[in-house]
Amino acid sequence: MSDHILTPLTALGKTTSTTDIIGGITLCENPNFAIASLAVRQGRGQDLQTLLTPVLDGELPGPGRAVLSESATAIWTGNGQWFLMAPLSEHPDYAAEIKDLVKDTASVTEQTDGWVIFDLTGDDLVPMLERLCNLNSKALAAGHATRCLIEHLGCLIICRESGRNFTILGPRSSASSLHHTLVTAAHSVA
Amino acid sequence: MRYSALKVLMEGLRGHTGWKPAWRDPAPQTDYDYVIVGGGGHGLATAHYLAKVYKKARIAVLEKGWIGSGNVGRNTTIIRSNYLLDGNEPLYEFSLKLWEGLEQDLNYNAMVSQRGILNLCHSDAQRDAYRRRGNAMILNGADAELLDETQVREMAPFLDFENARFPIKGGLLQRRGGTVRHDAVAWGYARSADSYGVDIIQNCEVTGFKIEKGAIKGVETSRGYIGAKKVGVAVAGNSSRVMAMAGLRLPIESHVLQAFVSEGLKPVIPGVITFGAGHFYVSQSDKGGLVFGGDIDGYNSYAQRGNLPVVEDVLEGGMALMPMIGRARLLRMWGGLMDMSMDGSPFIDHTPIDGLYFNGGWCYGGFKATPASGYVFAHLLATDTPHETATMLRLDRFRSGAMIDEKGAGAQPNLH
Amino acid sequence: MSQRNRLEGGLIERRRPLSFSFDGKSYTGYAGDTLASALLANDVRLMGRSFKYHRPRGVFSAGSEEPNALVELRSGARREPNSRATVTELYDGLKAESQNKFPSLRFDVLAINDALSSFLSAGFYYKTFMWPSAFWEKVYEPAIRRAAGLGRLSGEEDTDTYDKGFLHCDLLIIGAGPSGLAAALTAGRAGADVILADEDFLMGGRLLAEKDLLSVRQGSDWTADVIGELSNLPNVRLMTRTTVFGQYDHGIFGAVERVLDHVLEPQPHKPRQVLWRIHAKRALLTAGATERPIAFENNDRPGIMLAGAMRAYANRWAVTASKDVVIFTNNDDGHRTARDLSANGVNIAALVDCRTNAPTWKEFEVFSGGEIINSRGRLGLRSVKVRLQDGSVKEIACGALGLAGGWNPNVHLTCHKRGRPVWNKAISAFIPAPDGDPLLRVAGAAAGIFSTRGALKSGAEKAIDALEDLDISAHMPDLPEAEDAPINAAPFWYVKGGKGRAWLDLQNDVTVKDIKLAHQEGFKSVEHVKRYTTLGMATDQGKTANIGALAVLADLDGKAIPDVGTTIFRPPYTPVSIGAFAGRSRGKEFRPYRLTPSHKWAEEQGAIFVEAGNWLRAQWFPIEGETHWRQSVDREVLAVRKSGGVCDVTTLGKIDVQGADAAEFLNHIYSNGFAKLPVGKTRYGLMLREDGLAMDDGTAARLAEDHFVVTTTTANAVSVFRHMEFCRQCLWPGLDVQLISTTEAWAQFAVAGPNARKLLQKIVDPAYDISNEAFPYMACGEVTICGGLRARLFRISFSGELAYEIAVPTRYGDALIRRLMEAGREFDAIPYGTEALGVLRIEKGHAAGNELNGQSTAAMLGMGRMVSQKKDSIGRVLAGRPHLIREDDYRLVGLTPVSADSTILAGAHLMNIGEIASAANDQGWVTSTAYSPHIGSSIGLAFLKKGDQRHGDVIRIVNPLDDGDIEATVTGPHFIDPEGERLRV
Amino acid sequence: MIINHPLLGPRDAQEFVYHGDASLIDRPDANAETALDDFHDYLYLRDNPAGSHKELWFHEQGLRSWLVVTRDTTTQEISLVELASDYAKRRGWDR
Repeated sequence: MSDHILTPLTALGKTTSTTDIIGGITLCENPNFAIASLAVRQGRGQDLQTLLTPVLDGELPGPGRAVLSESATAIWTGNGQWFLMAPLSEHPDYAAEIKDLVKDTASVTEQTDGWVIFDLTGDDLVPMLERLCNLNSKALAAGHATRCLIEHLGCLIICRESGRNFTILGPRSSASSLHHTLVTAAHSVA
Repeated sequence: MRYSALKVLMEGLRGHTGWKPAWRDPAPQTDYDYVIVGGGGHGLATAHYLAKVYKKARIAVLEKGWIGSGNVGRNTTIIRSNYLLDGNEPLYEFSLKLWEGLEQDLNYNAMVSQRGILNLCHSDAQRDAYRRRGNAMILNGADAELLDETQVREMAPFLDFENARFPIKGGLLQRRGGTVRHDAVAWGYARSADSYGVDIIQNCEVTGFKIEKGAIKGVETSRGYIGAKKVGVAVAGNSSRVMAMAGLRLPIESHVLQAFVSEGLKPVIPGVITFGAGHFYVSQSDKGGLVFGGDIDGYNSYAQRGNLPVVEDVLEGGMALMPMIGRARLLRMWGGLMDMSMDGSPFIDHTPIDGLYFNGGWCYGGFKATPASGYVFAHLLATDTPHETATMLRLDRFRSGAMIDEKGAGAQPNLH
Repeated sequence: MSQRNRLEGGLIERRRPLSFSFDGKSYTGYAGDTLASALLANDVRLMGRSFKYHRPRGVFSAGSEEPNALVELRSGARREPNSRATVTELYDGLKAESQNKFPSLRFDVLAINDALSSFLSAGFYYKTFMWPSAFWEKVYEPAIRRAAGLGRLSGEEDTDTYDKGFLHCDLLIIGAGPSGLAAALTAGRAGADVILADEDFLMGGRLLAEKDLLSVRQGSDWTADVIGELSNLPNVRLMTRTTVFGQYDHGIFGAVERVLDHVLEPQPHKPRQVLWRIHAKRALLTAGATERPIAFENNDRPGIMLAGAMRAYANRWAVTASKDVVIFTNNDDGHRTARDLSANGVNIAALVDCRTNAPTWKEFEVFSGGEIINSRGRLGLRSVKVRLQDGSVKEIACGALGLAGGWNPNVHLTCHKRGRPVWNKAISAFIPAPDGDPLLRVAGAAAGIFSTRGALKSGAEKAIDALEDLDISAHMPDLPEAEDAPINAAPFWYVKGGKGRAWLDLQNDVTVKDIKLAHQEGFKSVEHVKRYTTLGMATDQGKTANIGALAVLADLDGKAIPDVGTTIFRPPYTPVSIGAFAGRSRGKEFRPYRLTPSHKWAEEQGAIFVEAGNWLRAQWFPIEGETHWRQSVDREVLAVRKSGGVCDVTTLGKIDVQGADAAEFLNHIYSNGFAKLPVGKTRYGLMLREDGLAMDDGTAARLAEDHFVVTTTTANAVSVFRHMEFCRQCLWPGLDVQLISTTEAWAQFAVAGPNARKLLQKIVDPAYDISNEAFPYMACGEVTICGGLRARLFRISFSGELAYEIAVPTRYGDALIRRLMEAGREFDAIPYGTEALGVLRIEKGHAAGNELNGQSTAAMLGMGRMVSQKKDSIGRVLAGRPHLIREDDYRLVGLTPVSADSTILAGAHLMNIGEIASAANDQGWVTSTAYSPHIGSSIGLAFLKKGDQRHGDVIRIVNPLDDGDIEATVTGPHFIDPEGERLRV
Repeated sequence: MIINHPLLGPRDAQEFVYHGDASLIDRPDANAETALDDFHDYLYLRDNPAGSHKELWFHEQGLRSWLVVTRDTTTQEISLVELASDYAKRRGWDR
């Protein structure tokens, strides 16, 4: 995309990402993710897989799983559906890129701006997660990714390191409510 | 035996030795003119009016357990006639008028308490809908007032006006609405019906219908066969089960509605208040407990219990509306079986089988309707014509397309 | 400081004295005390008044079954009514007030009820207060309501915070007594994921309250060792102050953890209580048992309590209710209490055992075959009257009486899924049905196993058993030697004879007489008796009362107790704060907010916001000098009609529909056709429900052969998407179509007004021709703006003016609105809010929420012709039902008042001129109204019977709610540009 | 309640939206002579059994799959959970 004159805002309405440090917990908004959703066309699963293997250096993940590769992150989001994530700065028009790649094997939809993304790190995040979502938080291991409800919001949680490093995607329009929830929970357990 | 203050006084002095059973415990006779299936509020009220108003005799009420063990004994005791549609409002207003004379009619104090019901609104569209409804109520001869925020503050200063997620814009008030001691309704009707000779037969479960050439002949029960000229069924949450024994499928699903009561508290809440931006309605009983409820659990169920998510949803609503109740404690929660109909409105109609009549589909509107439901069902049983306030409550209305859908939710019971 | 009744020993920290006050008087206790133990230590026996007769009452138990010692804890907004002194952990500065008394606890005027008790028998109120009928609400009821109730709410907002959470485990163990600890040890060592929860602030259960249960070492030492080991196991979570209050379906348990109820005030940000939803693969109930009293005349005086509680007070809290104690028992356990007390230096004035063969002891006198038949002492027990085996009567002075009527297993949680306990003759008590529930096993006293040895053993065994289900092998741990004696309880529930009242339900004042009266009046079913007498309806849920009532009924019917029936328990096990259930969802956080991309900018403009579902939308944008909302809205409307305006319409639902069969799919869900819609075009679409009534309306833009963007109304975005997925997955699973919501991903603005195109041409990159010819009405396409930003442009109009909707990736929404306003300045373009949007659409006659309310047919909305009969679309068939196609049905019309200065209100009803206003004459109702600056008067949309044939008629608009009654002229619903020329310029 | 999702495993029922009897999958032929009666029975009449019940749940807060759940309406016991699309195809709705 050429250099247009409009300046973007993060989901929290700032020009730069927001970071909160509460006790041993660090909560950081991450605006630098491009997201494209992928939905396989009828009977084209194998073709799609073949086309994507180079990008993911591997298989598309199965239910409840994510592939965290160098070039891209792939998250299973539903039956025959995935989110592909890559650095926004390098992939300003990610959905188009992916569409060119997968052609008519899958429907591709731009989702970059559909979500607010928080990186959550700390020595022991389990107590905080227990206050937030109905998952067996202590059992979440690297590469696990699943939808969950956080304070009435449908979110997506990715485990990068068990107990210590998570990425939480929430609906962008509710970014500040989700942020408030995460901060409150952090304070409550910190 | 007539009840009165004097009687209570005299019995008090003589050690209460004179009190007689509120109703007899008769064995079933071989046949009756009228058999009412279901010893709940509606069934017992039907028997009462059938005997007292329509002067019929040889009437039996069959109850599989103990009378009043169904929804009449497990609800939030609210009475009101704040309905929108012509199919409903006349019936509920008729009911409210019957409530107003109930003590004298039954010689039993069911504590009909008209402390008002206030439906709060939180948006202009909601107020428009309430104005349409309030006007419909008045045009049907009921009472209604549309309050603005200031008037609501005066009535209920303890509501959250300062920090509310969904600010209170006003409310629709029906001053004649209120509460009634629910168990006493069943007992009062039972006692009165009994005094008119109605046989109330408990622990008598109907296990089948005897139907010959498309006409009802009687019912099979756990206490033997009982012949009947006419059979009226009023079994709420068990409607589908019972009518299936007559080979009928109904536009009804059974769902669980939970209700809750707090520990006893000194009076804090004037009348009934309902939240317009969440699932919560509350009143305070004469004993001091906050009695409240919300939405149904939302899935077909015959289990008289619900689950936690709904409890949390209801109490989130409660705290959002009146944050002063945070330190009050929830004492008991229970579930009732709602006969949820396809448009949220009831049926009082004859069935394709001669002599078999059906009363059901009350959703959670059943308790407030008890007197009218009994009255008009008795009218139908006695005269074979629908009562003027219940002409649209037909079983075939979905075939014609004449739904009575107050909420506009369509053919999905758990949305009504 | 004087703690007259404090004994030696106990598990209290004498080095940490705590000061507290009760009814304004200051006392001292120790860390480890409960409010009840501390008051007893200070020789305070009178703690409350009963519900109905306002009888003086003292502490009755040492646990959560307490019916009597209820107090108002804390003050101000933190005041907490009905708090049980017996489970209130003492903290420094604790303030408590007695409740349900006036003017004082010692002198309560409503004690008059007690004198009048013979007229206030069970259910008396059903028989009177009926004349005159108007008097109930006015006179009788207010008096009753004032007298009733227990404690007082503060009436202020609860200032503490609450939190919620979710826990998952293999085995949840409920109760940390001997069996619970043994189970936890077994499961913990097996490596299972274990949660051990107890409502107490110490673990150990009865082990804390007893001496010499474990013969090897002191009970509490073994307890300490086990807890030590468990707390070092990473797979075991120990939760004290945590009540598992309910069992729900599929192994989900509700629990409340009282995190900071034992301090004066929680620290900032810290929740007072946490509500846990525990998902347990298996659970084990080891909640112990509750002792039951024996009823006799005046058995409710302060100082009369459960014997096991006395023992707990003596052993754990080093407290006795009095230095002179009598015990009344029907079993050996009562003897244990007497011996422990006397070993602690308490004088046992007598032990009365209803059994004729009671064991005897040298330390004190035992009256075998004796019964206590009455007591004295108005504000506190002074003496008891004993009928000896030989019939002679003896009065014995004492300050406290312990009642040992045997024990009831705490089966409560096994009943929450409607499980029914069964009668066990050996212990004459109800126990859980064996193997009643594979998800919830029961061990120890809760299962009716009363010996300590049995409890330990069954706890371990049941744990092994439960883990076997999960293929986790566990082994019997080494358990200490423990007492193994049966308690030899004789079924003896209440003392017969006597004219006075013998209490069964202490809190609700239900006596043996009341039960008999209910029975006499035909209330024979247990449920009838409970409801008629209010037995077991108090805050203790009849934990100590129900069984006694069953016994009375059994005698009246000449039946055995199990044949009379049982009463099952419902959640919660003990009452739970309402705040805990709400957790964080309070005040502004009740539900999450949804903010539009232009929210920040709108705030800067001083916009007024309004809730639309969870969205906050700008309602109008007041400018300098505007004092009334109407001024702002009229200005915004006129500006749009005259030149141009911009409105954030991001909240409309947007659904991306792709796939080879996308067009066929839309043909199914819309009642009008979409198959032939060319790429680059948008079409208005009407969705029906399967019942043939209108569900939603919106547009579908075809971006490619296999790609549509569907829009929905803001209100129905979620339900329409759900419906579309239903159609895709359940009805037409063979179609190649994929759906995903993009509502959040695109910031979308309506640019409306005669200058809309000129404005946009300044923003859309020159490469894209958006002239009327190149980009006509209903065109759509992808463009770039502001030098290369990807955007979507739709030429659709809600206002009736030349209008576009432009969408960019959400993060650019803020920048775009600023750019649009800047570019619009030369045309005096303005931002407009939802109010102006509403006025514009009413002027144009567009249906919205008030018309699409789920009760309208396509024909009512004037869209009857849109329903294609050529294809199978949702709702087509049932839309053809006779009542829905009747000629005299409602039709959407416009209304203008006959006298321009009168106002039409939405929700008013329509009547024919000359007919009286009544339901019978009702012709319809007003759905939406606005002041139209364009027309210069109030206008309205309405549903009117046969409305389409009555344009030009004058009709009455009645609004009895506000005494409104005006006349209006019926018109078509389009107040502006009915031919739609403005759209196409 | 817990619904054992065929792809995700056990999930709290709170994440789902209930829709009703799975017979709603068997949508009648709109062009049949008897279409009006067929659709009436299809949309409005229910067996509403006390016992085993096949019913539709939508995983709204999850992967947006429609499920057919076989549940006992008296005990709440769930004996079978399958994807509605599979169930529908098996019943011949594969157009």
